[in-house]
Amino acid sequence: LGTNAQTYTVMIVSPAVTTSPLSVESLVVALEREAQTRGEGCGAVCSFVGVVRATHQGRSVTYLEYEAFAPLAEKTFAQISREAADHFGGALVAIRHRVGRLQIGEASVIIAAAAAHRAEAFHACRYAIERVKQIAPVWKHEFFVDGHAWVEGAIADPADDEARRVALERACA
Amino acid sequence: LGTNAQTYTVMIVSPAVTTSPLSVESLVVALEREAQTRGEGCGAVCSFVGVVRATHQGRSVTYLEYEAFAPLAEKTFAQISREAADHFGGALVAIRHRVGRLQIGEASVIIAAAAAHRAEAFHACRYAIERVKQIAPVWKHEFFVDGHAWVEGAIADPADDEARRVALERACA
Amino acid sequence: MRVNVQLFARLRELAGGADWTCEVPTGATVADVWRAIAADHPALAPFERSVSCARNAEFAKRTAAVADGDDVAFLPPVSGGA
Amino acid sequence: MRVNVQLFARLRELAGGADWTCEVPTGATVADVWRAIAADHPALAPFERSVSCARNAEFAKRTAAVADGDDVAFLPPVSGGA
Repeated sequence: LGTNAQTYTVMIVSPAVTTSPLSVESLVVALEREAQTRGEGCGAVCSFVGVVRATHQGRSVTYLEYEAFAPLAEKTFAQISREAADHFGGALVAIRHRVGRLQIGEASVIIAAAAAHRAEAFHACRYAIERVKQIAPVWKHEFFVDGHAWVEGAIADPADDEARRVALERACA
Repeated sequence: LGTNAQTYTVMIVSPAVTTSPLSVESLVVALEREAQTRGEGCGAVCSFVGVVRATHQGRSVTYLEYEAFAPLAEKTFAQISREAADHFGGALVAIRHRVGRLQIGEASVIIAAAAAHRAEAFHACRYAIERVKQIAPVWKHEFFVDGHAWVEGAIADPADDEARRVALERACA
Repeated sequence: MRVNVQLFARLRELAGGADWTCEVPTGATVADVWRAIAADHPALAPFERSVSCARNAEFAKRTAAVADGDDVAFLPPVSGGA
Repeated sequence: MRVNVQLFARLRELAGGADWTCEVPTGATVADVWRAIAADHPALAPFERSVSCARNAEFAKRTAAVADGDDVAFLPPVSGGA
């Protein structure tokens, strides 16, 4: 299917890690165009937007800062896209993560997945966000009225087959 | 949760059935804003875009026309949004369907679902597209180089509990 | 009494138009309206088992009563959403 | 030999900076680089078991060998994507 080359074409439209506001429309349009260059194009695009919430574990959040190891994050997103294509019929997946200061209600991450059929598009998109949470070198720093805290989640290990199995299970259930 | 009133507020941003091109961004932004007016806002928005494909069952499609019974379609979309909210933790769901002539690669339907957590957002969005296919009074007319054909799928019956069960099963599996 | 009948998609094409009126007796149901319009347009008959019905832009059962001036719509199997 | 060390997020804060250099013997591994930077910055020690590692902007196992001039990065548990 030449999925890697196609994913790369999508990747160059905009940087995968950026301080600029994220646009789901431009990502969806880029994926649709890319899919058109393949044989019959995609019939379904599923997208996900992660939005900064006003509270975390009951504490009121003033704003957030995200930090990333950008060159590794870009490679990690490309790997996740390849995994999703392998699992879900060549689905085309693009991932963008914002860094820097974000206000409540702003998008921190957007993912779009294009596939011939809707089941693959939904599964590929969900799989991708699960994998981003597991292995992307990105950190969330929460600022409250009375302090701040780094959020520490998963120990990133892209080679961990068990984590990948969990992501697949969540994508398909 | 007052879900009905909130769904209505989203509905009035743009008509649910329209001859104009559909924008996933504006729907996602409208949902996010709406969610902000609730307590803690949404943390996840899942969206779906159905795209006109170049082929159908091996035949090459030149263009499509969609027809809808618009006043009933709007009520049906509102019912689907209420069902999704009931099943998936008050998720906020908006549905738009385009009618008239569509070219290959254009969006025929877009759905956005906002929820506190990503599982609910994905499930509510998938549930909504399954229900649209089951019960929305919308018809696809395919035009080929050498003829045309109406597509006839499900017999629309909003009160059919078995159809609703199938949609739930697909949303959650 | 007289009811307005709306046909969509392939039903509209088969009948040669979207909007019709039918005379039905007082106490008639949606099913009676279907029989009247199908009598006027025999090409509709094959949809007898697959048609969905609406009364005044709400889904309706075939057993629902209709009133003078009602809008009764008949819908072939649907195919939106993709 | 000398390697460049990059620290992120809470590790960066605990060490008081993102970019460091460490002297390690020829044949050293990523784990040896960690021990060197943690010796310089004892506040990093609690991350011994939870840190992920990269060499030249690729994920690396702790047993991976490093070469003179390599960039070695240490990553606390991640929290992107939401």
